[in-house]
This record gives sequence, structure tokens and C-alpha cells, in this order.
Amino acid sequence: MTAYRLSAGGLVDRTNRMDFKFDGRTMSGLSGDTLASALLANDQLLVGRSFKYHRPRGIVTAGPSEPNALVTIGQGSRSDPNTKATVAELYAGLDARSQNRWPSLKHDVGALNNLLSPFLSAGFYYKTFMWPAAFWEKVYEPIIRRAAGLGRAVLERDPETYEKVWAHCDLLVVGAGPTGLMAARTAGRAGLRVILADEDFRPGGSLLSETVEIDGMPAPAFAETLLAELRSLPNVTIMPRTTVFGWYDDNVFGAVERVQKHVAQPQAKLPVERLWRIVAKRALLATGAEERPLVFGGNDRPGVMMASAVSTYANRFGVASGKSVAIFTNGGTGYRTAADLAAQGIEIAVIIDSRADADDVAPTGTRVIRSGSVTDTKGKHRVSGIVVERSGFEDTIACDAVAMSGGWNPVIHLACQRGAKAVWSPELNSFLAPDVGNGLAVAGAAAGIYSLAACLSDGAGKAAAIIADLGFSAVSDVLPSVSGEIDPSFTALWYAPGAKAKAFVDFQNDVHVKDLGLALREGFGHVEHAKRYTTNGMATDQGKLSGINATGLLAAMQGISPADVGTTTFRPFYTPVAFGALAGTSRDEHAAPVRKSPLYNWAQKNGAVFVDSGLWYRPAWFARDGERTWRQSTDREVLNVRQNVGICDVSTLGKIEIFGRDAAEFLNRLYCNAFLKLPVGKARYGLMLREDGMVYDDGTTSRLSSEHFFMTTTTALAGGVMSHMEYCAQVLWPDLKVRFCSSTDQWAQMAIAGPKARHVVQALVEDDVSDAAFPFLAAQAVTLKGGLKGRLFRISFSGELAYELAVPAWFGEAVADAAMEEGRAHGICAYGLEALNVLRLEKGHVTHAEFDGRVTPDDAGFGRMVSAQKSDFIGKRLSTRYGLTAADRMQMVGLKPVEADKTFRAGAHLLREGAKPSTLNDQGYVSSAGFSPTLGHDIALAFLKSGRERYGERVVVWDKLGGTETVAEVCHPVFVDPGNAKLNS
Amino acid sequence: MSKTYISRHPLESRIPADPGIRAVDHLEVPQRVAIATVMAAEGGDAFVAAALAAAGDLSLRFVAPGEWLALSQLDTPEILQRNLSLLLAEAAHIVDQSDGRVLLRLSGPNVRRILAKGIATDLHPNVFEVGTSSNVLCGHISVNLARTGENEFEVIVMRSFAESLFDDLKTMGREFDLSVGFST
Amino acid sequence: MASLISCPHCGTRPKEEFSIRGDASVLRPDPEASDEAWNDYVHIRANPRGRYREHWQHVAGCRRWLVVERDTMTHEVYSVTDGAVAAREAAR
Amino acid sequence: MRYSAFSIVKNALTGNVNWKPAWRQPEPKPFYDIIIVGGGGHGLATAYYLAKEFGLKNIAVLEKGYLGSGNVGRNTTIVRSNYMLPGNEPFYEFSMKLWEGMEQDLNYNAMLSQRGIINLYHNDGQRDAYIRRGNAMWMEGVPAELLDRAALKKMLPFLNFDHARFPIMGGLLQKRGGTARHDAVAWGYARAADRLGVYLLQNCEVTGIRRENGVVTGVETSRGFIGCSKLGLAAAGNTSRVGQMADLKLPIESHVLQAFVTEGLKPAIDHVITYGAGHFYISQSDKGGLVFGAEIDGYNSYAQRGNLATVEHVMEEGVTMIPGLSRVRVLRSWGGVMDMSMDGSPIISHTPIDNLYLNCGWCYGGFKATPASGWCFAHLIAKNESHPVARFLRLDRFERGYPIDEHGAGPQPNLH
Repeated sequence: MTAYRLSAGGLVDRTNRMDFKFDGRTMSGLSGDTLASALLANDQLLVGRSFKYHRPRGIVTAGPSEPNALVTIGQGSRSDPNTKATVAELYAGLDARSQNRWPSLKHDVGALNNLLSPFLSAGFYYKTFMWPAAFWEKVYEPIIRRAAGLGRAVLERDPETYEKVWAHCDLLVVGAGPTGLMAARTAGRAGLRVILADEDFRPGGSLLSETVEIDGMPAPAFAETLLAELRSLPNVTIMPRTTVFGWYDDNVFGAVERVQKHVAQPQAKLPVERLWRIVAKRALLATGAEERPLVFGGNDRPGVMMASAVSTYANRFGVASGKSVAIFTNGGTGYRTAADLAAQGIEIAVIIDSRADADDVAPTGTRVIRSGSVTDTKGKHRVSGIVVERSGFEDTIACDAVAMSGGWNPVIHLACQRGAKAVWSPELNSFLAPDVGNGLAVAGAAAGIYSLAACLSDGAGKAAAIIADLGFSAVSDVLPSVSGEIDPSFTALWYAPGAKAKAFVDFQNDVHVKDLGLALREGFGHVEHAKRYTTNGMATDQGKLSGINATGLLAAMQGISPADVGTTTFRPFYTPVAFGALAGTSRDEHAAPVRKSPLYNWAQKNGAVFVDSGLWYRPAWFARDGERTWRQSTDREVLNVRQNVGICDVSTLGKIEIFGRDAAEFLNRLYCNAFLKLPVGKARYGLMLREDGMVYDDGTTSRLSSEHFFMTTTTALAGGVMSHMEYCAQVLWPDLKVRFCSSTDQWAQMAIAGPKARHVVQALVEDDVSDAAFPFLAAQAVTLKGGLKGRLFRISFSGELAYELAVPAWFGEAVADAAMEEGRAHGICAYGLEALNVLRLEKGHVTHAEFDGRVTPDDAGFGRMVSAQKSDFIGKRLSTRYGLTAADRMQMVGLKPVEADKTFRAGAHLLREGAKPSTLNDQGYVSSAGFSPTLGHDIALAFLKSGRERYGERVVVWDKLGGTETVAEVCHPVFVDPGNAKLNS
Repeated sequence: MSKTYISRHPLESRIPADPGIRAVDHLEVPQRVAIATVMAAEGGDAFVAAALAAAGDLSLRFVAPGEWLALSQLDTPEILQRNLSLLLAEAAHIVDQSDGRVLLRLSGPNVRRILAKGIATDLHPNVFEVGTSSNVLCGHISVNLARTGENEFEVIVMRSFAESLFDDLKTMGREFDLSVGFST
Repeated sequence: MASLISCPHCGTRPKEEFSIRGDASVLRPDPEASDEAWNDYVHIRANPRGRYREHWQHVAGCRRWLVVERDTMTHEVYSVTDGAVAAREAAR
Repeated sequence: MRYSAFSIVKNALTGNVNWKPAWRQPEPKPFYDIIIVGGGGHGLATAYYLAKEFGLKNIAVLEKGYLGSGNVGRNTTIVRSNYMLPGNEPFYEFSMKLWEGMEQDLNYNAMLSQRGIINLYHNDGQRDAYIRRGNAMWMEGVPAELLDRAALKKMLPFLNFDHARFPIMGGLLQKRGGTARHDAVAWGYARAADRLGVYLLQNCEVTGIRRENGVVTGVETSRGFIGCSKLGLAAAGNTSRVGQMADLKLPIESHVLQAFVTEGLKPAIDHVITYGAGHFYISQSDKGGLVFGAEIDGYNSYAQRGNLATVEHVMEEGVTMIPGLSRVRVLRSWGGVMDMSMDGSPIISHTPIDNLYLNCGWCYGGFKATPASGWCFAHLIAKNESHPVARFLRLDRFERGYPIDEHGAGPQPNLH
């Protein structure tokens, strides 16, 4: 027994015991504990294994920089790997397991790596595993890969929920320690909208671990007083358990709130974690400082901890880290810990001070070794003693814990995330935050101010400056008085001399001093090279503890200043954030919104099988009893449309109402074909190009009155075309008198197609729809029987006699029902996208399978449609480029199999008969293919080099991916009704 | 043959006929609102804005410079369209959107906390004042948001997105036991 | 810049409400301009590090195209102008 | 010093204190026959192949920061040759073959891991496009397989088969695709080039390109003027800035692409997987971190950092593709500056200036191209003619109307 719970003290609730499990063993902790403090209270020093050498490791810190005490919490789909025990809030029933060990934490086979460590020095991967050549891929790499990682991700569906929220404030204070609390109070009293965020479950920061008195109160009580006032202010929001992880452009901060990570059974109506996007006019970093480890021989033995952590465990959690604690320090903090231990009655084995002339006062009777160095530690799974050297004399001193203090680093992470580099302060022996403008200020220990009294004053002062800057007036304030402070200043010590064992810099990744030396020797001395070569700072703590020492060591080894070495780049996330929290509710079926057509219910009633099409769900086919495959349904639907009549939902096409004196001119510039003279009451097929001359989209546009047009776009590009038109109208031609808006959602639109379509349409509308009164491409407002107003268009994608009827969306279902009813006598059927695709394929009509963004109008056979008369339209000039008019371009053709029972599919490539497959011999590809029930064999549209000259030629449809080769005849791409007799009937 | 077609509210399948107990935070869906897009013709922005503002029986929602949604809870779409045409004549283009939009009304003490889960705009009472309206993104869906009372907001969404938005709002309100129902 | 854009019509909005098209300083040439002028317009970009004018559309808001003048290194925004206003100015 | 089993053992037993620097830190000479601007993967590979394959000497690589400080050290390490268009596929397959022999060639282990890359498809249109692509690969002799849903389910059971907004229907597999250790590629080429006498000049920023009578005579640098007979630019991310020094008009925009890594995890994802209903892609590194990314932020930027909105979008796609990622914690995000070209394909080309050569426009796919880019650029510089597999990657293809547009998105860089 070494570590233990003190009999009294701390901010834990001794009346509320909580049982939890570690590696299957039941242990007991208290409400207010972290998992780490509870483990220590149970004398569990060994908590993990390091990454490379699998060395036994214990708790080092009491906070988010913990490199060693990583555990998996929870079971099955609720397990969280790599959770830091030092920040995990204890709850009854918590189930934690150690990681990266097999078969057990105590007996780990992987520890053999430790014996091989001479071969596993920095960069060893790159020099080795190359012989014999074939072995890397087959033998070495799989072994290395299997050794990867720490915790295990189960990759099962997470049963819990997450959400995201936006918040706005005048001032965001990051950190609710002494500085942050004072800043929030000052700003809150002045009436600013303040958000005070703190990563701990209990706000107060270092005040929770302090033994000084403030305004005559113990520090934690003082914190509670400030918090009580803040809670009473409606303009102040306190957010505990909230880590601000990133600082983004325009003072937007990302923060994650652990809403229910500390409960065994989360409530279903609340998320477990919540992502906050905080838009802050100003922000104040009051993130405090991080204690710096000392780099000495054997410094990774379980029981070696940060001095401040030893103090925190004693003062805040009422836990002694050992019965006899040795302290190794280069500054005042070691003496503070000594005082804390003495106050709790814990034995201090020795204080080793690296400095010769320090005048810090040790507790009475404590042995102090000045100018001393720890060169090694004793013990196996926990420390049992230290080897101390002073002026060439060596001494072994028994102890069961070591508190180390290498000084302090301001926590400046957020301030350095947007490109500005940390600035070295020779006075403070630390990197300080750069000046990043007035959006973000830094205060207190985060600004290198280590005296508590000064922090309280700095927090209030910096807040006052922000208050004035934002035009508020500060309420005058009396600063609290502090008694009993210890001066935490220190002298830099990058490396404790005389190490007799590996002296670790990065604990988790097992980077020790010699690795950095090797990196330097091999030319990897740049701080980024050294990081990448040795992996120093790349572990889950991202170098919070190791970065500064690596910089210091690289500087010392080269005899230069740490300023000349610099730091590696600080990047989000300050501490790791779960995918789930960053994704929020936008996942699974809710990854994107669903758009539903007004005819969705109608389709569903009629047996539709839906397929997603962009954000929409559209009917793919309408299964009837006895049909077992989509092909059966589709073939029936196609034949029925060709022979009788069918009805299809086309509501998802983009619809745009265009008005204005210059509407026609606008369209004329937008489309490559002419629109100026489109008569009122007529629709026209239009082809829109990109400015580079390639086809962008197609559709029909109808002239409903002289200054009112109605455009349809494809479903896929409805949004894109709208944006393109807005760009043209607003940016390119702002002086054209044209206005437009989308009416896609206003109309339910149905295509009624087939030789008997007219009977159905005439039964629905009052107006005369005969060919004479309403010929092909007629377009006008109509009145349905009963008075409902709609629009009717005589356009056809299927190639049949066809109408598109549009009615106000809420009436869509009823009208479609009526159409089915009226059509029953004519054999009407509903048809879906699959049938529509076959119908258009038979007719040689194109879709985005053909218009894939690399196709010119001429490639697709629309060359003559492009107006030569118009002086300008989008895409005109660049469509004349050499490569876009070259004779060997691929042109759209039809294909039919030479043997009628042979099939082919889209994506196959084309070869000349007898030609060897090669990129050079590649003649083109199939863009769309399918079985034509009308013709009784497969047909395809394809793009073939100089294709229009090659009708009648045989080509090989080469589908190596599918293992087929089919001989096909090149033909005209219109397979059905090339004379348009049906269309015009 | 003459027919009377029945119109269906796009959220019919989502909202129970029996609304149950109304919570303090409530999502109310009016059955039918006449909505039209009004686009001022070139140069007519100021005139149209003034004319619309003067027409007392309309609710106006800002969409873009020279573009608004005009709402009427009383008139039919046809009457709204006719009234707007009479009012604005050549000065504006009017497009009926009554079938293309769905209006939802959120109210209650936690309404801002609910909306903040989807909307980035600062909805603080002093910032987003009563009468303010604007198109905003709610989650992944673009909507028109208006503050219509102390703790009341109206959201207008495109018909095809209505179910998705409705589901999203319910999820956003789950924490506060948000209740839903058609207007009675 | 890239977190928030102050739309001149709608106020400050998050990046999610916008789509981005590219360089706003290139002007569509006269139909009769040279091939080179047209190729430059469609394909050639100055791509400065520093001050830059870029077209953003407030797609989830007013749907206006905006010219966002900003710094491509610091991401600071200098101004946001309605695209039509900027186009008329440029044409002058 | 050559790395061998013998040298490893010998050094291990002597405390690893006798390893020699991987490359020299030389002072610049006043003149080189060839100067390559950019000490990233492409520039270093170019120098290496110039020396090794084309027997040239007196070459320098100028790097403004440290070697490999650009995108070669900040990408998601994916190696593949699964392209569709004839302008691209032969080039990337040439690259793939060079990857496969790289370790032995360089005597440096870049840890190529051919674990297979799978591109998921979610609808018929995507499937057809992948069939077209897979067949284009086979045309070039590159094996590809189309997996259906059942095969995929067996191989990647953790994908979201039951609750995906856009159902996963299948995938296109290239088994030879995979990953490599990105930094090591730069270091391997640097070390090998150095051994062949190439001068690697770090902290040597080019500030001007000196021209006389229409040809380049040398470069002004932060370490003084350095003359040359031929100048090759391989400064992706900063191409426009360097190109401007020679008044080049370039079809390039710089965009930021973010990448991410999770905490180290035991092996969980064995392939490189790309999401078809978005841009998400993921693989697991040999250290255990899941390395992933998705689309570019969308705005022009030279800052090597991105924005939260994109981060969230990437995570949404990730969790939707693999629901079990939900509780995995993301450790770090970073940004690289992409040379986005007008058609999404790269440029290895002559320029209007006779002795100035250009290598740029890698968009977000430059890493996999590193060896072939180096080889082909070296070929162009050494022989003054394009390597056959890179002959379509010309700078003038835009004005001539021969874009190589894999996505069919047209001349708007942020759509590629």
C-alpha cells in the first residue's frame, strides 16, 4: 500500500461512495473523484502500457495533458477507447479497462519490445524491413500494423445521440480558474453577454487545489463565492464540462460539452455530447499553465508524477500519491507541493533541487539536496527509490512516489491555432502567446503570470479593457487579497544530468533523449523534422508535456536558444473530440434532408419502389402482384406506355418562373439555342452550356406571356442552374430587366404519356387538348374540371404523345388519383424512373449519363441547334476551341448487339473488332444501356470516336470488369419512331 | 364531369390528429396559409416595399432586396394573388407559393434554445427583434425565419423539405418536451 | 472570413449558408474580344496571396451573389458588396 | 551510408551514435545546370531521377523551409492508379509501378502498404461511372474489381449498410492501391538524391527569376543569386507566386484542404475507403491513427488551416459511412494548400519561356503521383520533350480545348 485516501479534506463527497471497475476488479471511489484520483485512492499505480516499448506506466498528471493513464471506459457499443483517467469523472458503475497490453496489464508480452529497443530507435522503420524485397508487404508490414494503436474501437453503431448548438456572446472566457472567474465577474457586472467555459466538471481551476486564503476564505470557497455571483447574473452563462478545442476565423470557437459522459444511464432526450459553435465578439484565454516534466533517467516509472498533480490529488481529491514522496524540482513549485504534503502529514523523502542557490523554504525537517540530479529510479511496476547524484556523489533514496516539477508552460494552444507562432520568453523560460489582435486576449498564468494575486488582477484588468473596447462601462471593483502564496519561478532544466536509464521526453510514444540526439545527428534537427522522425509530440496528448522539452533539448544539443528552434505547429483540437460530437444529428438517415414530391403518397399507394435521386425519393418502378424483379415491372410499364398510356411523377424537375422586359433576352444569352422569338403558348427544348463550351444542363422553357417564362431543369441540376442564372443576372448582366424565382415546390407535375394520353388529359381539363388546339410543344395555363387552375405542356421525354400537367402541389395527389381513375378504361399505369429511362433510351433522348460535363452539343448530336446567329451566349466563344471541334472527338451513337440475345451495360468501353485492349486503342464508352422491351433486345447510347461516320460498323463492347465482350453494330441513336409520328399524333 | 379536388397538408402524416397535451414549448402548424413571392420589377423596390407595408392585412417576410414573401392567414391563394396584383400592378411580379411553402410556428420560453440547435443567427431578444425576418439555414435546410412575438417565431419552409424540417425541429425540441399540433 | 460572412442584406452569417465560385476580379470579355482574352477569363487566375476579391453566393439566405474582398493568408475580410453593385461599378 | 541488415545491427549494438546525416547541408554554389524550385516530394523526386535516370549532374533543389515541409508531409498518404481518362490513367499507373519498386530503388523504406482502395457507389449512375472507370483501368492493364453489396458487406462489415441516407450499393476495388509513409517518401528521395550529388538547399526561398533575352538565367534567393541553365518549378501550393516571378499566366487557384487523424487505435480498418455520397476517405496508419479527409474548404487560401464548418461536414460524412466512428476521437486537424487546376488534373509542361519548366496543378492528388511526377518532369527537363505518359498534361491544353476533367465539373477549381 503506497497511495491512499487521506482521512479528511478535499472536494469529494465522503458520504457518497461509488463502486467502479478497473480491469474487472471492483474498486470504490467518492463523488467528486476523477477516475485517476479514485484509482490512486485504491493504490492502483500501474494503469497503462506505452506505445512502442510497452513499458509499465502510471498516472502522471491530474488533467487533460495525461500521456499514460489512458483507459477504455464502457462496454460494447458504448466503449470509449483512449479516455484519460485524469479527466474522466467518476460515476457509480464506471467500467474501465487498461489498454495496449496482452494478456494483462501486469504481464504484457509486448514488453519484449523494450529489450529490442536498441533496434527500435527513432526512424528505424525507414532503414529496415527492406530485405528481402517481397517481405515488406507480406511479412513486416502486417506485423507492424497489428502492433498499432492503443485502445480498441469496436466500430459498432453508437446508441447515443449528439447535437450541435450555436451561441453568441460579447465575451467568451476560456477557463474558469482564478483569472477566468475574475474576468467573467468583471464583464458580467458590466452587463456583457458572457460565456465562461471550463473543461473540468467543477469550475474553479487551480483554486480547487490551492491552500492559500483569498479574502480570508479558503481558495475553493472563494471560487464558490464568485460562481454564485455569476450564476445570479442572467447575462452570464457558465459552461462546465466544456472544452474549447478550436479557434477559427472571425472569432468562432468550437467547444464540446460532455453532457452525459459522467452518468451510467444517459437520458434519451439529452445528447451525450454537444458541440458548441461560439461566436464571440471578444475572447479571453484564461487557460492557466501546464507544469513541465523533468527529463531524467527512469522518469517514466509508475509513481513519478507532476508535483502539481501530487498537490491536486492531495488537496482537491484527498488522496495521497504515496507514503513517502521524493520531490525533484527546478523551482518553487516543488516546495509548494512539499508544503501541501507536510500539511497532510505525508512524508517527504527528500527534495532534490537542481538549483544551487535557491532560497525556497522547505518544510521543517525536510532533507533538501541542492544542485542535485535524479539519474535513475528503482522499482518494477512502481517506483521504490531514486538514485540521486550531487557533485559526483551518488545516493539511493527510498520513496514510493516522485513529484517532479520542471517549471511551467502557459497554455497558449488556442492562440496559436491560426498561424501565429508562439514567442519565446527568456525571462520566463517559456513560450508565450503571440499577439493575435484584439479578438483574443490572454490573461493570467496563460500569459505567464504565475502569482495568484496577479492572476486575479489580470483577469479583472483584461476584462475591463474589453468592456471599454466594446463600449460598455465597467463597474468599479475591489481586488481580492491573497495570503500564503509561494513563488513558482524556476530555472530551465532541459535534461537532468547523469541519466543512467532512458530519460523520456514523450512518455506515450516512448521518445527518449537519445532519440532526439539521433534525429539531430541524422539531419532531422528542424523541430518539425525531429517530431516526424522520432514521433515526439504525436501521441494523444499532442506534445502538451513533451513539446517544450523537445524544443529545449534540441536547442541545448545545438547550443542555440529555444527561440531559434521554435515549436511545432499548434492545431485543433486542443484535446481530442469524438466524431459523433462533431457530426451532431446529421448522420445515418439524417445525413442529408429528404425531399418528397407532392406525388409521393400517390406513388406509394400505387406500389412504388423508391430510389433516392439527389435529395429526393422518386419511384423507380411500380411493382404489381406476381412481378418478382424490377425488370418485369419496368418492361410492363414501358410497353404499356408505348401501347396505352402511363403516368409518371416529374415534380422533381427544377421549375423557375422568369419575368421581365428582358426575360427573353436573358434566356437567349443563357441557352445556346435561340429563345428571343419563342411564341407565347409554346415550349422549347433548351441547351445550357458552361462558359467552357461543354453542356451544363437541358430542359424546356415555355413562354406563358410575353414577359413571363417558365423554365424546367433536370432534377439533378435544379439548384445549380438557379445559382448559375442568378450569377448571370446579378453579376454578368445586372442591367437586364429580369426577375425570377423557383416554383419547384409549388407544382405537382405529372407526365401523361402514350397513344391514349389525350383521352386521359381531356377527361381532366376543360381546355381543348386535341392536336389541332394543343399541338406538340404547346404550353399554357389550363383549368381543370371543377375549377382548379393548372398548367399543361405538350412535351415528351418518352417519345410518345405526351402531356405534362402541373397542378398546385397540395392537390397533386388528388389529381393524380383522378388521372388514374380516368385512365383505367385506357389501361393506364404508373411508371417509374426505370421505365422512363428505357423510354428515353429507345427514343435516343439524353440525360446526365450522356451530359457528363465533358460533352459538347455537337458530341451529342445537337450541333445544329447551337445558334450561329447570336452574338453572345454563355459558352459561345470557348466552344470553338480546336479540341472541342476536332474530328476525332467521341460522338453519340446508338448500339445494338449483333446477336440479339447478347447484352451490354453502361460503362463498357469500345474497341475496333480485333483490336487489342489498350488505352491507345480505346474507341469510346457506353453511356446508357438497357433492354428495350419494344425492340426485344438490348440497346445502348455510346460515345464513339468520330461515331456519326461509323453507322453500320461493328465494334466490340468491351466490359472486362464484368467479364464480357459483345459485338455490336453502330447505329443512329434514335431507336423508336425516328420520324416523330407518335410524338405528333 | 366536374371534380372537387381535396388538398392535403404536407405534414398530415407527421402530425397526429389528437395533439395530446400542449407543452410550454409548442410547435404549431396552421392548416393553410396563402403565400406569394413578390418581386419588385427593376427599380420598383422602394415603391413595392412601401405599398406592401401599408397593406395592413398582409404579413411580410424579407427574402432578398426587392423580394418578399407576402402571407395571409385569411385570404385564399387566389385572393391574395389578386389583391397583390391590384396593389402593385406593373411594379412587381407575383408568384403564388401557397402550395410550395409550409409555415410552422414555434413558441415558448425555450424557443431560442431550440432554434439555436439549427440556426446560426443571433436570436437574442435585443438583436433579433419582433418583426424581423430573414432567410436562414436551419441545419441543412434553408428556411425563412421571422420573430412574431416575444417568444414566438415562424418558420416557412419549402414543401418538399417540410417533413425533414419538422423531424429536425422535433429533435431540437426533444430536450424541452416540445409538443406539436395543427392549429385549431 | 471563412467562418462568418457579413451579408450586406442579411447580416452576419456562417460559411455554411454560402457557396463559393472563385475570382471576382475577372470580367467577362466583350463577345468580340480576342481568343486570348476569353481564355484568360475562363482559365487564368492571378491567385494572389493577400488581398483578393471572390464571388460568394448567399444560397441559403437572400441568394444574392456577393463580392467578398479578403486576405487569402490571414482570412481577414475587408468588405462584402452585392455582386450587381460591384459589377456595375466595374463596368464603369 | 547504405542501410542494410548489417548496418542496423552494428549501429544498434554501438548505441546508434554512428549513424551519418541522411543528407548534407551544403552551401549554395553560384551556378547549377538545373535548379528545381521546391523541396517537396515532387521536387526531390525530380532531382533524384534527373541524376539517376538521365545521368545529369550539377543539380540543386531549392526549398524555402525544410525538406518535405509542404504537402508531402501533410497529406492522407493514399497511393492509387484508378483514374478514368486517357490523359491520366497511364501516368498514374506508371507512378504505381514506381511505388512498387521504391524501397529497393531508394534504399529507404517508405512503408508502401498495398492494402487496397475501395470507392463506394450509392446509385446506378455512380455504378455506371465506376464501371467505365474500371474498364478504363483495365484498358491500361490495371486490374480492378467491381464489388456488389454482398461482397462489400463481407469485406467491410462496419459500413453503414442499414441506415445510410444514400445506401451503399457496392464499390470499385483496386487491390494495388494503398498508403505509404508520407514523410519518408520525401526523406528517401532527398537522401538518394543527395547521394547522387544533388544539392539540397534548405531555407533557400526563391524571391525572383532572372531572365535575359527571354530565357531564365537564374534565381534570386534568400541565400543570394544562383545561376542555372534550366529551371524547373515544383512548388505546388505556391505555384502562382513563383510563376508570377516569370510572368507566367497560370490556370491555378490555391485552396485549403483539411486532413485529420484520430487517436491511435488497434487495427480496425484494413483498406482505404472512399465515400461516394460525399468526398470522405479514410485509412488507418501503421501507428493506428485513422487518417481521413474530404472536400476542400472551397475558398482561395494560402493559410494551412481550415474552418470548423468543413470539419463538421467531414465528420458527418464519416459517421454516416461508418457509424462506429461515432465514439472515436479526432486528435488533430491540419490544412494543406492545394494547387487546384481548372480541370482537376496536373500540369507537367513546357512554358512560353524555353528553359523554364512547370510542374503544378496537383489538386489534392499529388502524393500518389510523386514518383511519376519526378520521373516525367525529369524527362521533360533532361530531354526537352514530354514523357509519353505525361504528354497530355500540357499547360496549353486549356486554350487548345483538351481539358482532362475527371469529374466533368468544368473550369471552376473548387468543384474538382
